[in-house]
Order: sequence, then structure tokens, then C-alpha cells
Amino acid sequence: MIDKTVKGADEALQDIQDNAVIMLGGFGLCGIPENSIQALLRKGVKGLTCISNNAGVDDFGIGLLLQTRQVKKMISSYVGENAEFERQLLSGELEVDLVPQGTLAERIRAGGAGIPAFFTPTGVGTEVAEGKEVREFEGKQYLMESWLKADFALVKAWKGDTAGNLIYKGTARNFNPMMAAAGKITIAEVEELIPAGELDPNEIHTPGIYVQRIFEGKGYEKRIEQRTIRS
Amino acid sequence: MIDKTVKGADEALQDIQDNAVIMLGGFGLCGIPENSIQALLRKGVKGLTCISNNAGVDDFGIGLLLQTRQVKKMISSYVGENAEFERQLLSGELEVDLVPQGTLAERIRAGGAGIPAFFTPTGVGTEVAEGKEVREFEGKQYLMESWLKADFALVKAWKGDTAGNLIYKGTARNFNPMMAAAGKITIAEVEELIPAGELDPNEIHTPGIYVQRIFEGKGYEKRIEQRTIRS
Amino acid sequence: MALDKTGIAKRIAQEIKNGMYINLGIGIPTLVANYIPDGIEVVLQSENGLLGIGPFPTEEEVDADLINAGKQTVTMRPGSALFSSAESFAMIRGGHVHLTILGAMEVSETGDIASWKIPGKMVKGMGGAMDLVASAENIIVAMQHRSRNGQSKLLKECSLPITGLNCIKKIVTDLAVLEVVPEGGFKLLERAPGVSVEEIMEATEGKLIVEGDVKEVQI
Amino acid sequence: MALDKTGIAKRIAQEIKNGMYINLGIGIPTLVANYIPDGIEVVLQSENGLLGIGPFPTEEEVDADLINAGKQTVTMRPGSALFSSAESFAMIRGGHVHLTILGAMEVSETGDIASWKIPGKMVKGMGGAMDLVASAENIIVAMQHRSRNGQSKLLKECSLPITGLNCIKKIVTDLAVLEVVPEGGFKLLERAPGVSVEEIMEATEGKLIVEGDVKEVQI
Repeated sequence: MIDKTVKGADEALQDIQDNAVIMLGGFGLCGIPENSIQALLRKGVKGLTCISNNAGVDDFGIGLLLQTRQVKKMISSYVGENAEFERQLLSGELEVDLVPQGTLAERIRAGGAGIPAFFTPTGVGTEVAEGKEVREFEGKQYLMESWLKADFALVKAWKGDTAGNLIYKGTARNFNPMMAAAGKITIAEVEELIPAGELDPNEIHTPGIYVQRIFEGKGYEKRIEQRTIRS
Repeated sequence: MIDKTVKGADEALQDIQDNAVIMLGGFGLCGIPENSIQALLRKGVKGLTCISNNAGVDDFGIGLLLQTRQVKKMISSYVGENAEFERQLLSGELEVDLVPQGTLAERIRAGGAGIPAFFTPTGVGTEVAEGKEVREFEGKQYLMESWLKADFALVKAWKGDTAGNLIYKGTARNFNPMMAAAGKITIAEVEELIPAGELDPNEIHTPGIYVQRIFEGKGYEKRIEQRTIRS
Repeated sequence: MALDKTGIAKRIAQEIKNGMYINLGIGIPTLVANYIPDGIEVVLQSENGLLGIGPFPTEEEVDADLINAGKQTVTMRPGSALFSSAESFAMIRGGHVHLTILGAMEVSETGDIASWKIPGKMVKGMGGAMDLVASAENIIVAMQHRSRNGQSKLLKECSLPITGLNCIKKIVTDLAVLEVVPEGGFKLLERAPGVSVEEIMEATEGKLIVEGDVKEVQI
Repeated sequence: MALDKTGIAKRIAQEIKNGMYINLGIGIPTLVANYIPDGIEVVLQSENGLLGIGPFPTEEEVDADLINAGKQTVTMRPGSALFSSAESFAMIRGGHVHLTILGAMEVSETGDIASWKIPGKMVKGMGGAMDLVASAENIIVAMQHRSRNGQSKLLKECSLPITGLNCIKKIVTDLAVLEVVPEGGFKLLERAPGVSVEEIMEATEGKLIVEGDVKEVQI
């Protein structure tokens, strides 16, 4: 089997250039590619377009890339919880394209699946519909939405093998599988990297065909946004 | 958790009517709903529209429903290996709508996912494009294809739980997951039915939300079409 | 006496039927889970990829990889399933989720809902709300009848950017239970204990339809 | 001496590069798997839901739930992955499969391929062929240069219903290796051992482009 292992995040991201379009997996701070984000900070590439459901918090996740002004544009569904984000948006330093969460997920899925456009009921009659084709099917109105693709997709999984097969854990799966398929170059960081052949082929969430580079990440913080406990 | 267990195929299929549109999982004879097909034979409903990648062989799978003339129309990608099928098609007794396999899979996925139409490059410039809208995206031509839904989806899984969660085995997965989502009523037959809570939530292929009825099937033959052995 | 948040949640819980798959929004809707009657089996969906949300975890059970759409740590009930965001919204868009309960800033008498944006103030984004309201067959809004400065939130037309068009069927507020009727208007179904029809009428800018005697909410 | 099926498969195997994901059609393409050079690591995709097709099983390994797209029993190599048909064609349509090798009844000098239907005779359906040819960046056709009754299968235009338009890049036949050039025409790259350019010209109805000395196939 083809071995896609690289040493770490710096090697994996070595050819990312300024102004790249990148996707980053995760929902809130759950399932985000912590090591790859650190490597982006070290590399200092600027003018990034980041496709990610959220924008992190001020001092973690994509929030760190906002602090260093490396992000030109965000394509997201929800960007609360972030004061620096708010400041850059209001000052015009940051472009933001807000996309309904299901439409975002499906546009990314379409990008990986070779589907340039599809129709969805989401957003009909709202601001989201502005400039978009509306068409009726079976008596209901739908919007046409287009695919999203990226130069690099940065995803995070729980276990992965050297052939690039990935298994996610819990709700840390979220946007990672679609992004893995929608990146020209997909870089997967995993908590545990094991030899090809040790994962059950029937339990794989992302087949290795979508992954170009894989490495075992280090020092995951896995910060929790709302630590809610039952008494 | 909601218990969706029924006794067997006859109870599961009791309300199927003549002229129903049904989906049947499987690729060739691999992963087909053997028990539900037997129940359709016993019930004798007629005028069925069957959406299935293949049409079985003369004496097994959907071929059995062709023998009894219960099928009015087939929507499939490949229907070779079936002499009775050929006879009925040439005599005009059977309508056939041939759909490219990837388009068939995606149309069914769209049916379950609430997407009435999407664009695919498959079939541009061929007979398949006749009467369909063609549109250019990024310099390439695409066809618009529409969703497929069914009154009943008959699927077969390896393991299932009483909440309707399903796990398939090997390449017997094929069309089953998309069909499970595209049926108004989805009936799952499984080799092993276990209590809710005994499957790992992370390993489930079809979440129970898509399944209305589930039962443990009996006497699986699992016929092999091309038994190829290495010496 | 107007209903408090718990009262609104308890009243909404009465709408829940056995076997339903339900998506609960942040705020009052989340509370509804606590009042589902015994003997009623439902499955709660979290749009970030979980069917079968359980109670909050104990200290020992906390798992950063298991959160709900409000980013709170949760647990899973037996029979749960995990999946991607694309699969999650396939469920929602495909009409597999039977009931959506969510908050709103405004609802119009034709069932439009505004809940995601206040122009000029911070825009946080619509998250999954637009997908939910565009797709669910049955949507219940949980909200206060009036805003903090006393203005009605049940309007002829929404003044804020809308989240979805003609989609709300039922509204439970601190003052009343109302149905949005197909021809337009809020039909008063129930009033909060001790709250008069006149009070509700005064608090409702949109067309209020009152037929016969309006009974009190029983919770 | 014209190439036999094994010869065609061996020649095609030379086109395979390290790290490729490949879909092999039924017939000669399936044979190609046997001649992939040592040290070249590739992954074979089966469109019914498997990446990492292994050799045929032993009698003891036979599993009715593990077949390839030709419905033959197969095994899995270490590092394989299983998935649905929708995911499988997402891979194909999305351009993730690097190389498709398939048979054909006719190829035109503009790269059209006909392979799925003979009007008036039985129509079995296109299966996954239309998706594969519409999507793969790199498609090699393996076929005989002429039909059984001696007619050229490399034509100006296809006479049979086509499977895909302008999609074939390379053809390996019993007589020659040819490239379909963007401006139209079959450029002769190599000839089978002992087969003359004149013989190939005679067997090719479409425009044959011959530049300089044409070397023999080395297998």
C-alpha cells in the first residue's frame, strides 16, 4: 500500500503559499487540526481564505490565525465567540462569507464528489438567496448552490493508517470527512498513526484515496468551550 | 430508544400495495434483501417499479419477481445475466430505464438528502443526456439529474439494532445506505438483530433515523455469481 | 401569570409524540428535553453529528470529542449513532427529523421567522438554523411574546432579516400558545394561566385570531 | 506479430506509476493487475465499494459479501477501505481515481468511446462506464484493433451510441499503441513487434498520424 506518512505538520505544510484556499475541519473547537494550525502560525503564510464552520475563539483554533492577521477571508456558518474576529470584520480587514451550515457541508461534499452545483431549500427568501437561481421542484422552491474546493484541506482524525485511511471519534468527525475529499492536497493529522492493515476496512470513515499526507500529531489540548456537568 | 422490531418480512411488508415504487439494495446478488423479496413473492403485489442497480439472475433475486410478472418497470444501471428480463424487455412487457451507476447512486442519495436536482458530468453527449438540461461550470459540461425516492426501500445489512442502526459487511454495503435514506418506509433485514446500545455508535453505517422497520432475516443463501478462486 | 422559561419548555414537551426524532435549539428548546413525559420515547438529534443525545456528563465522563451543537459536553444514550455534518444535514433537509424546536427574535403572521441577524450589530451567522427551518415539517418556536423593551415579537411582517419563509407552525410564548394558520394570522390556542385574551391581543402586533373560549395552558 | 491479450495487458502495465489509484474494467484491463512492475505501489478501486482489491481468494477465503465490479469473489489487501456506491462514484466523479483502464467497441479520432450498447441487440446497460469516462483525467482503452469481421474499431466517428465524448487519451491494441491528440487523430506511438506501419494504417479508419520512426513495443 502507498505510504503517505510525513514527519510532522511542518513537513506536511511546507508548500502552502500565501493566498491559498484552505479548509479546516472541526465544529467549534471539537475535531480541529491543532498541529496544522500551529504550523501555519510558524510558517506565517498570509492572505489565506479559510473554509471552516467556525472561526475558533480568541486564543485557540483559527482565532490564532486571526490574531496574526494571516486570514483574508472566512467562509463559515457561525463565527460568534471571538472578539478579534468582530474587530477585524467591523474594520473591514476581514472578508466574511456566511453560509448556512447544511449548505456549507453539502457544498464541500459536492466539491469532493465532482458535483458543481445542486439545489437546496435552505435560504429561499432570505439574504442567502441574493443573486442565486431559484427553481421550483414538486411545488417547493429551491436555491442553486455551487461546490467548494480547496488547495489544501487540513483535517484531524482519531486513528489513521499509513495509507491515509481515517477513523474519527465522537462528534469530532463533523466537517472533516467532506473536507478530506475536497482538498487538492489533503493533510491528515491523527492522534494515533498505525501501519496499513491494522484498521478494519469496514470501520473506516475516510478512505485513504482522499489523503495525500498523514502524520501523528502531538500535544493535543482539545479545549472544551462549554464544560457542562451533571450533578 | 424507539423499538422498530417487527417479526419478519411478511409483517414488515404488509402494507405494500400494487404499483408501489420500491428500492432494493444490492450489487449483483451481493447484499440483496433476500427475505423481503420472498415476502413480495408471497404477497403477490403487482405493477411494481423497482429501483435496483441490477435485476438479479433468472432464478434468484429480483429475477424471481420478473418470473412472476410482478414488475412493471426497472430503473437500473446494468441488467445483463437474465434471460427472462431480456424476453420481457423485447416483448414490451417490461419498461426499463437505464441510468449510469454513479448517477443512480447519487440520485438516490439526493432523494434521501432533500436535494431535488444536481449536476454531473456523466452522460454528457450520450443518449442519457436526451431531454436534460446541460450547463457549463468552469469550462466543462454537466447534465442536470433529479432525485429518486421510493414508497418502500428494502435493504439488507449484516448487523442491526432495535433502534434501526445498521452495519453492512464487505461490498454488500453498495446501494443499501442511500436507499435506506430514500424510502418513505425503509425496511431493513439483518443477519443479526441485537438490542439498542450494543453497536458502537462510531461504527454505524446507516443511522436508525432512516429505518422504520427492522427484522432478523432467515436462511440467507448469498449466492455467488462468479466464484473465482486462486490456485 | 405568565409562563417562565420552564413553563414554556413544559408546554412544548406536550407536543412531543412517541417515536419522534427531534432537533432542539439552544436556550429554552434545550430545556424541553427535561420534561418529555414518561413512556414517550424520542431521539434527540444534534446537527454536529449525533443522534441520541443523553444527559450532561459527570466529571469523569467528560469527553472533549463529544459535544452538542451548543458546544456543550454531552453523553450518548444506548442506540446512538455518530455521523458527519453532511449526513446530519442530509437527515434534516431530507425531512427525516420530525420536529424542530427553536428560538426566534421575530415571527410573522405568515410564519416567517427572523432569528440570526441584527443589522448594524454583530453578525454571528445562521449556523444550522436556516437549514432546519427550510426543511422540517413541524417547527415550534419558543420565545418571549415581547422584546425586553416591550415590543411585540409576533408581527405582521418581520423587521429583521429572515431565517426562513412561511415555515413556523406553532409558537409557545410566556403569554400564549399560538398556531400560524395557512391564510395568515396567529390563532390563539391557549393562554398562560391568568393571562387575559386582551393582554395577549395587546402584546401581539400581527393579526390575532380568537375563536370562542380560549382555555388556559395546563402544565 | 500482433500482441495477444497478455501482451496488451503487459504494455498497459508500463503506463502505471507509483502511487496511482486505478479502476480496471472487465476483460483485458483486469489482467493488467498481474503485470504491475515490482516496486510500484498502486491501489485498485472497485466501483461497488472497495479500495485495495487483492488477488482471488483461496477456497477457504471465499466470501459472498466480498466481490469486485465483475461480480467475482476477491480479497482485500492490507490498508483497504470499504464504502457505499455513492461514496465510490464520488471518488470517481471527483477525480480522485488517477487512471481508468477499460475496453471499448469503438474509439473515434476525437476520443469518443462507444462501449455499452448495440442497438437492436440486447442492451445490458452502461453500469459504471459512463461515470468513469466522464470523470477520469487519464483513460486508457484496451481493445483489438479490428472487430471479429475485420472492421476497424478506430474510427473517424463512432457508429454505435457513445459512452463518453472526447475522453480517451491512449489506446493499446493488438497492433499498436496510439495517443488521441487534442486536434483530432490517432498518433502512432509504438507498433507491435513485427507489425508494419502500413498494416496499422490499413487497420485504422480514423486519421493516423505517423511521425518519424515508430519504435516497437517492448514488453
